[in-house]
Amino acid sequence: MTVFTGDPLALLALVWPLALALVACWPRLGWRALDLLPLASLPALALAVTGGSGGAPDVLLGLVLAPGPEGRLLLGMVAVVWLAGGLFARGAMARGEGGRIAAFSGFWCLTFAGNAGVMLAGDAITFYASFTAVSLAAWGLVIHDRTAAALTAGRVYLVLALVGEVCLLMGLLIAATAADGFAIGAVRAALAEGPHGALAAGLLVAGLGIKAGMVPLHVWLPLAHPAAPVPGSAVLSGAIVKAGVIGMLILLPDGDLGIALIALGLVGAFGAALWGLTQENPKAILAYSTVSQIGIVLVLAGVSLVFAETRLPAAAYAAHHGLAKAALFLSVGLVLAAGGRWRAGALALAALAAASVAGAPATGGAAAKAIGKAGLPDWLSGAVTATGITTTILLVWFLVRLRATAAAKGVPKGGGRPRLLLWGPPVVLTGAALVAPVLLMPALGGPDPAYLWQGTNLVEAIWPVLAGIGLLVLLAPRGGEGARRAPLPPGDLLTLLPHWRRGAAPVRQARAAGRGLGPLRRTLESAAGRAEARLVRWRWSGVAMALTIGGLALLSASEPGVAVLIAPAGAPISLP
Amino acid sequence: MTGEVALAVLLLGPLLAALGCLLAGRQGSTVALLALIAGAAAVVVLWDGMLRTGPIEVRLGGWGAPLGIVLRADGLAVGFLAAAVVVMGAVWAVARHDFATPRARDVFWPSSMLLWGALNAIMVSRDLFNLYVGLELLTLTAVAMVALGRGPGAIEAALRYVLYALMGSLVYLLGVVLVYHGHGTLDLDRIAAGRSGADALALGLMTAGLAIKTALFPFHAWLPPAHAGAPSPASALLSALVPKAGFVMLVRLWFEAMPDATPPAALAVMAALGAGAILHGGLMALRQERLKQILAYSTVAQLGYLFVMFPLVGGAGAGTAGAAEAWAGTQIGAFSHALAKAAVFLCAALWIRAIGSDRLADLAGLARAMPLSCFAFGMAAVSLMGLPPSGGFIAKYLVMRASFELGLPGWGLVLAAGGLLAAAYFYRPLAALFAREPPRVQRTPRLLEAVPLALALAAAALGVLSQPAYDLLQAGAPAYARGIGP
Amino acid sequence: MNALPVVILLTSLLPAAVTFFLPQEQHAWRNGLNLGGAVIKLGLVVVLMGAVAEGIEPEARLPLAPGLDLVLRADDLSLLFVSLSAFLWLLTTVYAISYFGEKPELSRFFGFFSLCVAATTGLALSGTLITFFVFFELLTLSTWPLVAHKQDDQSLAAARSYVLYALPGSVAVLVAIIWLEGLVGTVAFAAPPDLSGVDRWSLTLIFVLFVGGLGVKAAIVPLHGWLPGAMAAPAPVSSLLHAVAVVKAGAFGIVRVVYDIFGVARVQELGLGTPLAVVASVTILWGSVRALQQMELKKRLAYSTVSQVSYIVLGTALAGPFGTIGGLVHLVHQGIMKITLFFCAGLYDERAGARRIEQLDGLGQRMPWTSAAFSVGAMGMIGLPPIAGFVSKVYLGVGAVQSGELWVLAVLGASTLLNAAYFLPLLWRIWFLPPQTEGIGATPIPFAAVDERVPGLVVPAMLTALTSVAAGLFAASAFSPLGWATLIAGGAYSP
Amino acid sequence: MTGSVVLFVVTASALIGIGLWGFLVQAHLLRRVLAFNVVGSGLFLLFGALGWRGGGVDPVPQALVITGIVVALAATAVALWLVGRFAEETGRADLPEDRREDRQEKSSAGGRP
Repeated sequence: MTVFTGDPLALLALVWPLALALVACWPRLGWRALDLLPLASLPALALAVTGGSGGAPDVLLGLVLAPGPEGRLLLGMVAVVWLAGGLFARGAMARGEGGRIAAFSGFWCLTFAGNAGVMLAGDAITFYASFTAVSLAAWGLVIHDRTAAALTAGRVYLVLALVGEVCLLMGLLIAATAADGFAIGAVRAALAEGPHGALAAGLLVAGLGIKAGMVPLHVWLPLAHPAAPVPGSAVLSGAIVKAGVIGMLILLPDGDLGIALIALGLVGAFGAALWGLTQENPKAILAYSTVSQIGIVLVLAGVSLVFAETRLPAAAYAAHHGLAKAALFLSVGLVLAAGGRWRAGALALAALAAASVAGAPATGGAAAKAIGKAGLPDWLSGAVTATGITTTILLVWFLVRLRATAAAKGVPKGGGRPRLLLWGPPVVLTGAALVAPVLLMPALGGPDPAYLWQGTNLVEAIWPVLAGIGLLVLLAPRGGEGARRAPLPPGDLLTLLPHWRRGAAPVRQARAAGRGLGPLRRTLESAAGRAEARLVRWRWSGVAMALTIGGLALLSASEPGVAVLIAPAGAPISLP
Repeated sequence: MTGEVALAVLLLGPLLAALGCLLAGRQGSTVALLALIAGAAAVVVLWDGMLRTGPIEVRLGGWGAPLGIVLRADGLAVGFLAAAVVVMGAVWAVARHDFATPRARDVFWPSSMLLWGALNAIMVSRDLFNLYVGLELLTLTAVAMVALGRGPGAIEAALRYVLYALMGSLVYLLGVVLVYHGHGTLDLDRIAAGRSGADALALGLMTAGLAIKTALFPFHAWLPPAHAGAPSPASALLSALVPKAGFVMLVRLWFEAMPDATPPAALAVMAALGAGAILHGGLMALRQERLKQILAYSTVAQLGYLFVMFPLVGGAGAGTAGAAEAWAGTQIGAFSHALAKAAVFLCAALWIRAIGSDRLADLAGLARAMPLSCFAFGMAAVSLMGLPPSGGFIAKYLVMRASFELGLPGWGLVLAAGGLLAAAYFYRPLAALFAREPPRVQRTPRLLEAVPLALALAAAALGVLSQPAYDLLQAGAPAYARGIGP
Repeated sequence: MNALPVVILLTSLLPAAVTFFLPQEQHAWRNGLNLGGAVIKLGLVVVLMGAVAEGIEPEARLPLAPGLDLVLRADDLSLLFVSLSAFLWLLTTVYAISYFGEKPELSRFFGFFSLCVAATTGLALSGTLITFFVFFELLTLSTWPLVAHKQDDQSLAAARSYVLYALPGSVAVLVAIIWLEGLVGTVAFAAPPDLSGVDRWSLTLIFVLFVGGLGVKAAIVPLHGWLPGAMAAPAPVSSLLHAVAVVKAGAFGIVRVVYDIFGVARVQELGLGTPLAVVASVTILWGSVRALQQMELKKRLAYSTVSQVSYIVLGTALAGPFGTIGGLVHLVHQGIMKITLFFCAGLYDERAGARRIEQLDGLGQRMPWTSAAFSVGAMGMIGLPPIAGFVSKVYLGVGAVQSGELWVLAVLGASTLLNAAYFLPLLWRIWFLPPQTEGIGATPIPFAAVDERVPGLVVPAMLTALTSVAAGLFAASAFSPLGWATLIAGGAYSP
Repeated sequence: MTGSVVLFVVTASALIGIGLWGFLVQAHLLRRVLAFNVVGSGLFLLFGALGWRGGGVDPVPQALVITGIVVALAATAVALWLVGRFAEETGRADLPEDRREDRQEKSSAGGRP
């Protein structure tokens, strides 16, 4: 029995947060479980730097941890985001209600383990198991506040996450069967060539798309991200959605599937940004921004599929987005916790991060876009550039709303000077978002950093931002807050469901959302109940048994069965 | 002790014991016990001797047929002799406490000894007339036992019984007359050696007569009230042993005396009657409210099982392994029915003593008060349902397998249905016993409860140790039933 | 070595025989006897596993009548089942001893309990069809008093419906066995009969009879009506019933019939694989839908069993190496997960008086270990990695694709979602909802008085929960149930 | 077959027929027992007649007839004893199922065996 092979750090990166999750269950720990959060991602961070791989042949169906370049890049980003988020949580949530905080910490560590796992996975089973962990455990982060909105969001999230799980697993199983093994590379090849490859790929896109926030499967995202506590939102938007992204990057085969991704990505990139403008809650606006940015990632990913190129640019764009978006979410918490000039500083920090997301010149965002656009055809390149306009509009709207929200909230007690643990993480993340992509440009297949300072490129980076600001100034509603019509609720497509619109009160929404297809389910249940009441009586089930037996007999005896090929005698069964 | 002596012990012992019981009065049960011990020893000797040397034949006074009386202990006979002595012993153990009043004692012990003696005589007789005499003696003692019942219906039941029995005797005797006319002999083997034009009619008459005595459907109407009305230990004897005498005679007649006169269609008719018994008896048992009536109807149904053998042993399958299986299966079924049915009736005897009733409603909760006997009842019921591990199962299995092997699956399916019916009608008393309310009961000695348990265990053991029974039954079996064996 | 199967059988048969006659007050003797039997049995099973792993297949034979031998024989398939039952029997015995304490009628209970396990063991170790049937019936009979143990109206009704279903099923099986033996002679699992001379109709009907009869025990829809009612039995019984004994016996029988009698190839040739898969799928979905509607915890679990056990049948019906492995391994996985759930359900009932779903609110605070075990079981049932149920699901899914039955994937997916739909709300209530203020359950137990300080009940639940995690986490190890199932399937797919 | 034998057979058959008829249709128990004896007489007569196979006296039928008469006597005694007991207990000499007025009730109750 081999415990593990390869780099022990690889296994540690996965086992360590799991162990911490168990520690968080220790009842005496209470809110001090928060101390564990920053520790969770340290081995993963180290691994991202050293780039080891390993495995444990006896675990699951042979655990393989072999991140590709995309995985390693995103692992590093994710580890940083979780580290920063953990520190922020330690600062923001300390001395809360013990049991609930401990539960939050446990879910946190478990979610991180999954998040690291999807980046590390070298086989489909490990990927799926990690994906499950990150999907389902994140539910614990969403519902932490136990408000009606949080519970609604949690419910919608859980339902969609489960559906996503199932789609993912089914797709993986079809592919793994064709591949006769679970190795990621083989699975990807089987998706391209194996029987039912298209079906499997479709299932994978659906399963991963739900997680990634791909339009139109993104509906949970604008509900869940704002509902979570600030550090939770940060990791949700920054890191957790990337579980879906990495899946698409490493699993989907080259081919025409990319076109679909590009189409959906474009719809998301522009549509979500525009819909975000209808929102008032800064965190909801950020959530729509995430959907929009993921749209761009999907476009990049789709292009790499169509042209059978490296997925690294898409990963790089996603990595930058993760850092910047996490910084933005944390800065929301920071702004609300700060007062006076500290608040102004915090807003400035948020503006900096926002500029990076929008791709303002010389920022990490610009570098990421540059890397991404390297392989794009012109029209797509233009489209990606144009997203800069919508992103700018949306993020400026975000800053406006953030300032308004903070102003409405007033200055917190204690003069408004935030603790180090509150301002440190967003600052570090913003810094990383601004700098890291620039530094890594060559390594990620992009042009030299000097590219960013060339005149045309500077202009190309700056005009969308300016255009966005200009548009916003032109179109901004005059006449103050009162003149604007009531904001639309988050959840866009979900709100089209009849009972969603009907139920004004959040609690009713929660119930309605949970019931989903209420009337249909009731009808089915009562029909089943009636049938069951009959079947329990032997009279009926006897008839049913006779009919089953007779029917089976008649059916299978009337014509010869198709002799299904089974493994020829003596052929070994290959097992992963 | 040689085979001859053993046979003499089994035939004369009970008769002498009956006389002794009459004379001994209060010590009647002791005399019976002595006779039973001697009988048991004799059965052991016979069994052993027969396995070593084959069937044991005795010519009384050295006279052979046609004038002399020939006795032969073949496998079938020894099996029934053994079953009888075991059941008698168990009944003795329970009845010793039951028949305390002088009148009942004076009737029961001599009658039971006579009944046993008659039964033994029927098993070993090779002569149609001797069989008749034995059967009459058996019937009359059985009637006397039924009349011992305390309930108001007992005399009525006994009367009905005797009328049916008389009718049966007459019809049978008519057949015997025809046989004698045709063959000039009543010895089974000599009848088999020749043929006569009257054989078919004789066979029909004798069969009908014996069917009445065996309570084969649709001639069973007398049995349930008689067996339900008799004192319970007597019911055990009546239900377990008495109908088997008629059955054995039928088997001897059909397969040993007149194998030529039994066409497949006739054999099928017998089996059809058996099937009718299984279904009708089972359904009627389902409708009863009193335990002993359920058991009595169960006897009707179980007797039907035995007749399914006819088309399997005779007819197209004769001489094959299937026939041998059906033969052995049926006889094992008869033995295990004897043991198990005696067990359940003895349980009923104990319960009636304890709570004074055998209504199902009154039995509720007895499992808590008398667990041993309830367990015995359950085990015996399992055997009667034909569920493993029990003699009843082996029997059903062998017969069913024979029916499938011989391409007559219908009869096997009837057995299966009968098993289900048995489960259904035994379920009701079992469920009642298991119900929550423990009734007030008079204390019953544990040892007494162990008696039916021993019988039930014997029935179960028959399932595990059926190979010796099979070997035994092959000894002296008619050629049709002596398959080569798989 | 040949006597080993018999000795293993006796380790539960003898305690059963003795326990029946122990006076009620002899708690120490009775407990010692049962525990001792269970421990010895587990030890012997381990020895047997070692032997079988080395290729020895011990066989003991008791001739009953010509062509009717009772044969006890250990091969790898039987060991899979025997080891499961031996392991779970030990834990259930511990649990049952704590559960009942010094309640009345224990001699009867433990007698039948051991008998039930003896029947399961015998059934697993059966070498011939008829031996299988003998123990199959013994199982029916010994379970009846267990289901009726409480002797209230509900239990008696449940026991009645159990028999009402089980016996016709048994008859169907018996007819099938005898029919088959009438055609091809005695059937032993070690040497599958040559069916080439038998006509299609007969074979088809025999197969249908087998599946119909065994399906009653395996609770295949529409033959499952007895199972939800049987949850009226005491918790240890439900645990054993759902995890090891009755339901599994049916599924095990179907596996035997398909692999060791008909052979996969012939089942496919007769065109019976797909219909069987359809039946199993219907059962999976129907059981889940019904579970969703139940508001009583044990009933919900019972319907869940209906659904889950058919995974085994499904795997068998898929008739490919992976499907086989998935079905076989689920035999074990479902057992350890479901027994965990029933252990916990018993704990909730005993310690908190909670029987209905809504009474579970907040119990995680007072009974964290129980609730943790319960959560593991529930998540395993949904098929979340790394718990055992996940491994089964993966293999079944791959098996389905291998056999070209893609629709089975949809069934598995739907079942996963339904499982989540009826298990996750339970976890939500246990862990996240505030406790109910008044006492809960039939006998009000104040929330503050609820505790789980009964190691005899909690430890078995924890152990099975841990086992189900380990079985999934270390599935690729050669010693896992998966490893063993792979070994068996290797045998089924090579000459 | 000689004439006397024919006579015997015819007489015996007549006796048997009359007896059987009586046994079947008579409700009164004493009459039934009598009918039994009539049939018995016919039977023994028949035995004597058919048992004669020519060639002198055959001792077997004689022995059997004598035995048969003894058996019949015993059976008659038992039957009569029971009839007496029954009459003592119920004051009647017929069985319930044979009573016309009771039959309706009994059959509707369904309990009669």
